[in-house]
Amino acid sequence: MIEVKELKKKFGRKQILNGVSFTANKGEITCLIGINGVGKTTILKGIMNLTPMNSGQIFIDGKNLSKDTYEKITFIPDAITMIPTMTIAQAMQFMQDYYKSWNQSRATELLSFFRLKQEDKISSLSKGNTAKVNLLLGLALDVDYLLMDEPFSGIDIFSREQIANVFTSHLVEDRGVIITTHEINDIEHLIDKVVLLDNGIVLKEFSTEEMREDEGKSVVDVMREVYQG
Amino acid sequence: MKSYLKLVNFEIGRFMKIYLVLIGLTILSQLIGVIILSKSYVANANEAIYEYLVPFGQFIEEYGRMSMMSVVDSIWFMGPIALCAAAFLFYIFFIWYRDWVGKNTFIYRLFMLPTARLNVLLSKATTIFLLVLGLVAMQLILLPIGSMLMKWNVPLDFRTDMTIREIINNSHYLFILIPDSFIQFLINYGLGFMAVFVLFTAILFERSFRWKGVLLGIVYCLIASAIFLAPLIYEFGIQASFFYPVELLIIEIILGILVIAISIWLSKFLLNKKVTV
Amino acid sequence: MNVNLNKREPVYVQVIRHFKEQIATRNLNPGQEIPSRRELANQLKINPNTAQRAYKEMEEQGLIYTEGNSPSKITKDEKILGAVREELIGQAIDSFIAAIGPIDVPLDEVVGLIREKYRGDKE
Amino acid sequence: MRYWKSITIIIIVILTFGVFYIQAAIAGNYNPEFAITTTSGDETVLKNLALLSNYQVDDLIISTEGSKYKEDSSYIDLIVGNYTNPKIKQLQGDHRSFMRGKRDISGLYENEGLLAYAEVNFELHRGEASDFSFDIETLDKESGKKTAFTIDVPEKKIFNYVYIEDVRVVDDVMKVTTSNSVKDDKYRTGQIHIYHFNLTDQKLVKDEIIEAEQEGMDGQLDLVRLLNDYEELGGEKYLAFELEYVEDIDLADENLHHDYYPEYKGSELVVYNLETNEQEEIELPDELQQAMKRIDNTFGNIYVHNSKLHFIEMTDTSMEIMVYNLESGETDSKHSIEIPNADTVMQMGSPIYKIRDDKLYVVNSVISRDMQSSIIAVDLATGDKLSEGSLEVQGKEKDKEIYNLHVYDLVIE
Repeated sequence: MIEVKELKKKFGRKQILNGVSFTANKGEITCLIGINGVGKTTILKGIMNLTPMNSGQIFIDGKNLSKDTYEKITFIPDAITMIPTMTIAQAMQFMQDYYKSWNQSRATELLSFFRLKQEDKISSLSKGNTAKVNLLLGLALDVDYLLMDEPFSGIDIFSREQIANVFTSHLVEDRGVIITTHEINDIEHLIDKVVLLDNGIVLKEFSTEEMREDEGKSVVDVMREVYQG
Repeated sequence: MKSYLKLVNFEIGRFMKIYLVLIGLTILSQLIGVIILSKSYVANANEAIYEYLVPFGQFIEEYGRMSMMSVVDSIWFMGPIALCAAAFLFYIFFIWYRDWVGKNTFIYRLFMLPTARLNVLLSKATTIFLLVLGLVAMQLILLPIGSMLMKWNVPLDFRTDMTIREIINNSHYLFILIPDSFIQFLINYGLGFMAVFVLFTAILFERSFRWKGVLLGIVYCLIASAIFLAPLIYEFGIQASFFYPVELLIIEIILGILVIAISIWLSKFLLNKKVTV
Repeated sequence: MNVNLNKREPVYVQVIRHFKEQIATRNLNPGQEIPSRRELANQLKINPNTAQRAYKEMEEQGLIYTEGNSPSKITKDEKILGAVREELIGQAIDSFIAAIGPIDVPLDEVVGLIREKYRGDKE
Repeated sequence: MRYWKSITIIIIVILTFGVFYIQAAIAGNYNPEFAITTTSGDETVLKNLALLSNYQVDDLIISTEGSKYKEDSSYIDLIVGNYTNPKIKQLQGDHRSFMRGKRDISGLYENEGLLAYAEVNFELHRGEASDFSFDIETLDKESGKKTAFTIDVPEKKIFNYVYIEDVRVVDDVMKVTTSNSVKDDKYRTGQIHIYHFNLTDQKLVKDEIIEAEQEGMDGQLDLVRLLNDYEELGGEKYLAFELEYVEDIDLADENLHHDYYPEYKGSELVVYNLETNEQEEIELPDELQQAMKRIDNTFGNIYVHNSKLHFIEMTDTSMEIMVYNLESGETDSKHSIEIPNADTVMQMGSPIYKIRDDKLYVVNSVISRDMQSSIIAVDLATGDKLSEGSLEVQGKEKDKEIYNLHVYDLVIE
């Protein structure tokens, strides 16, 4: 379980996060929703210790983040984190060099799943394919938790479909996933849990199925209520 | 440790292309320089002796004998060395900032590696250190080759042959790069290493606090210099002449190690607690 | 398998309904193997957890059964199958009546129309 | 092998530097080895001679035994100045704590029981020195007892600088000779003071100025110079001062070019008796007066040794030595020593003289390979050339071309 407690973060004078708390369970897909600039990415970076928080705590399975945690949790940012001049094969080699949790057979599977050629240079790939390589590098790690920042933004429709397929596959199964999005439609049926953010705080945190069952509301209904009501 | 070594290898690989270009330029410029300077000296001698009938002795008196010194002091030789020095000075900054630039921010990857972040810093420092030593080593290899080329081009009576060490010891800048004694070598490169660590710390200040960090970085550089130079300033500035040279040397070595240690400690703190990707 | 899921009803409920329809229409035969929950999730683009829940629910209702490690199958229990059929027929008629009710048509006319339409459809 | 690039670089670095520095260690210094060889005369005389010299960038000490290069000269040495007077070095070794920060040999005095040091302290403000004071320290060599006190320089406001020339201690009185520059003094370059400090009371008891009794010469006093050997820390009874006069010019004359250098007219000698505290102008015999004039224009020197003044003069063919006895006021002896290559000596740079135990040693400050007799020892009593020596290049560098060797000091053990 990832527990985020009372995160606060200021950029200059702007209070981006003002006491954000939520939890994300293993085996569930948790979705952070909010308009752009609301601090979704900052939360993910905070969990990964890629940007310092002003205050608050983050526990991953009850423990603070350490260098070994990076074998248990990975972050897939919205842009690829590899050197553009590398080929896909070199990028995979790099991952294998440093991560014990790198699963090469899964990487190979993903490669064919996404129909990527490993001798291609990252810089020569289309936007959609670059996003797929980015996803591949994260998904091929045998980690318990996956953080994905806007995996669907700015990508063509076919790539979106392929990426969406990933969420219903064994590639994500049993892991805890946190994704951020500002646009819920495509993935509404994929997610277990929603965390609605605005003005640096969590407005509502709920399970999608429970919401449908108990109140008969879709995620968009709740969003409409929360943001406009 | 394993990750550190892999990272060093990785960083070296990343700089390889520019590095090979630098090496190639140096080799070309220095060897071409030897040939051109030798040929022009011989041409000059021929003209003087055969056309203007200047006696050999008088010619030597006026122009001197050709030696590696005139090559070493020429732009052909110094140029590429200056270029390499500038390149590495630039690279001290570039080795960090290129990981932050653009949309493809490789620093995410580096900081999410399951290894201490300090290893990233140490590997970058080691890379710079190793590559600088590599260039200097190449210079050491190039000198005898240059000497040989000069011997082929200039007749015995017109040249002064020098050993590699003589050439180095007579040239101010080569003498800094390749000092005479091994202890001096350690001191020179220790100083260089210290400077790299201080600059790295300043860069990390900037990466952590941005504009405020620039100021902090500059202040840190000043403090580090002040710590290191304090005894020397006291000694020569205030004309106190309090310490004996040996004592001063020991104090400076201790202070140098201290500055390196503080820099590494601060860098570690910044990398783990303050840096923003 | 193509299903239009609506967003306000719990997904697992919609999945179960979908299965019942398939059973009632004999698209799924008694004893036929059904997709694994992962396959189902993938086919319907739903969360595997939801598929899991739907299957669990269906197993409890006796719609499907699992023997050991082999894939789940549609029940052969005629009683349950019959009940599913009846439930669906009942639901369809309920909604039909709910729709036709306000128009206030005499029953005979309705039955006549149904017979006519129904036969025309069958031919 | 994905690591071949890194491994290649590491191997090249280690091999290249390894070979370079191991070769350096095995071959020792690549510089030529020198040795003093006696070319004629008594071989034993030059045995206790050591030349502190410099070849290219390296310092070395040359004796009859051979040469020894100074190893491991570090940055600090280079910054501090790698030359420390051997006498100071010896004192630093013996009295490490007392000698801390004392590098100026002119401020030192030593006899069997006492080591004393005087220093002028000042504040430097915008390049101008002010607030001069004496720091005086003594060390009782037997008991190790140290004393220290500070006294303001009298009339300190009128000086531009106060520089210590010599320190002597006689009967618990320290006599500090200084050259001071007076702020408003347009015509004279300075004054020579002798300050007397009572070491027991730690008080300044007297402030004397060295001056000629009458302005005997035509012209202006240009400079007062202490003739005593600055390296000689004690023992002499007399301090000898040379007062140099130049052509009398009107400095206010606007037509005068600022580069104009007035003509040297002549010198006077003033001798200060450290025991009686009397200063006396010496009337030199004509011959010596003339010699003095010549010496000022050519290479030569005047030395105070054993209460005698030694006038040493280099000519084209010989070295002329004239000895004047301060006690008797008469010329003791005159010697002329033939030096076949005196002209070379002249060309190559000023010679270094040292007088020790009635022997005069002369060494050229710049020595080239062709030089035959660059070292000469003369018996001052008889005027005989005791021995003549030269430097020989030794070892495997024997036939190689060598650069000029610079001698900066001469030590006699």
